[in-house]
Amino acid sequence: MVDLEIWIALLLGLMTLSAAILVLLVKNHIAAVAAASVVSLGLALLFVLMRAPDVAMTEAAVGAGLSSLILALAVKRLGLWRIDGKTTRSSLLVTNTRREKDA
Amino acid sequence: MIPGFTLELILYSTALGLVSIGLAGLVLSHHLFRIVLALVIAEAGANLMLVLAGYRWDAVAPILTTLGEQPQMVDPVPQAMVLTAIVIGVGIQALAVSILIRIRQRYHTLDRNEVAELMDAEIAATAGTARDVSQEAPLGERPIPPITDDAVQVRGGRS
Amino acid sequence: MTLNLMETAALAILGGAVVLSLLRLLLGPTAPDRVVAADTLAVITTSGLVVLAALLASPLYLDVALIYGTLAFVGVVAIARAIEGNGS
Amino acid sequence: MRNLTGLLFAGGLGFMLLSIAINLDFGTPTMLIGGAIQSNALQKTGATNIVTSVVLGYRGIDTLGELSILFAAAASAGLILGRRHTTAGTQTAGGFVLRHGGSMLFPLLMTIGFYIIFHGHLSPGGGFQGGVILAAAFFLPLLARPGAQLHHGTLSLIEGLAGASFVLIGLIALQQGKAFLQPMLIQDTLGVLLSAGTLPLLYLAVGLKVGAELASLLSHLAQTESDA
Repeated sequence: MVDLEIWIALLLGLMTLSAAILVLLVKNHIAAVAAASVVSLGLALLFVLMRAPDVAMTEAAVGAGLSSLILALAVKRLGLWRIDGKTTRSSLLVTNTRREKDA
Repeated sequence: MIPGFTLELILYSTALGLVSIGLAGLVLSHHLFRIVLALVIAEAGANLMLVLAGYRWDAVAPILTTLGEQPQMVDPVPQAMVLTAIVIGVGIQALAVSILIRIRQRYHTLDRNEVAELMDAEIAATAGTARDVSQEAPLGERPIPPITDDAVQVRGGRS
Repeated sequence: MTLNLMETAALAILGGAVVLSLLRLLLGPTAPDRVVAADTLAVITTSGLVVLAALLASPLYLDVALIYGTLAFVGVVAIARAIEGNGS
Repeated sequence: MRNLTGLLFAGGLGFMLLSIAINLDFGTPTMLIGGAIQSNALQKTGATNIVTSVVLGYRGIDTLGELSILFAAAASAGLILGRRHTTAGTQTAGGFVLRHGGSMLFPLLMTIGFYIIFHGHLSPGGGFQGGVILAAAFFLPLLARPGAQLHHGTLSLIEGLAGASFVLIGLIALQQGKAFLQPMLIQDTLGVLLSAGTLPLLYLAVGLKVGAELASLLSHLAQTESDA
């Protein structure tokens, strides 16, 4: 049982860490928000593995529902859904080249 | 299984990695929204570390299912703390997002350096002084100038 | 503790599914690809929580799966509305 | 230069935490307080969920502090965003599936939210989680129909009443000669829905307060004017 838990934790930890790195590296902000929700997903599974069902439930409710709700609303309100990460200063220029650079 | 390669080590390095990644993003990012996301990651790592502090490898969840003889349970105190910390974290996150919306409305940019520069220029214009060109060589002593009429208007007017 | 055939198969299938969707999340060329990968991971996680509850032999963890399954829908809908754009 | 300093800082912090970790023994905490709480919680508070008895019984005044922090965050976010709302109808309405799926999911989410709140002392869950679910339930119609409005007056009324009743339950305990927010245990059978004295009432207050605060915060965020 303990061996099995180690393998599960290894997979989940790698998933969480790679999603966390992706949050910082990906250009598109919506993809970053999706990766942040994946981070909290991995955390909820890890909390279940650590015998903390209360904390896992809070993390599931907040991370999956409310946090991505707030961040998605923010992306929409800030107009970031069409802007690449680096070129924040002129959204007009980016709108034209968005077809190629969209990622 | 390799000796020393335990569940606690994996969990601890995950928490450590999350905190380090969050802090690195906090210092390295140039976009304010990305900084908020980095803050969320660092907070998640800190929560994981707190719950790990109360973890026992041979225990069950801190909920009684039978009366009488109880099996060994994990520590409930860190879990109770993390429970409220997560909910407060989402409140803080919403506050940060609303501040970002205000910054965007006023300065029309979210780049960290540009916002700082615009803010500096605005403060200098309001106070009626010249701006500091660099942090290393400030302009020297500046007497506080009398507040002129147009400065008052600048202060009260644009919103 | 030894696993029976069903548990081994469930764990193997879930592990493979997690790895495949994680690859799509990391590689996915466009933003909608990554969002769909995150949604798929949420569904896999819901079933993974149920399998963990069976492995840990405690029905307490099933509530977590219930909450996750219902609220992941709300979060993904919000992200999809943001992708849809033209909100201003 | 600045990037190098930042990386150095993050790496140094990681190394420091790692070197601390070598000297710690995770997995076998001594649990002085936790052990004492575990052996006494059932007699003192009557809740089978020990985390609930810690949150509301042993650390009730802390929970009051956390509620006030959440209130301060929500109030200042509303203050920053202001009252300038966008005009209705500028956003596209949701499609058929989203509108009807949202309407069908609303009663389900309400049921789950109140289930989680009322069973907080028996199974995992409680006011904080249930409140988050209630807020999501009330926000789902706004996501589908952008013109819809939540009534802010009602939300503030619910929030204020819930906060006041939390303090009031604590004061009643004080009036009966106990400590502030000390759980009043009514002798009844363990493990049924109506047990654990005042703890379910406290969790109901927490759930309503958290739900109303987060729902008003979300609708503020959704309706603020965007000039992007």
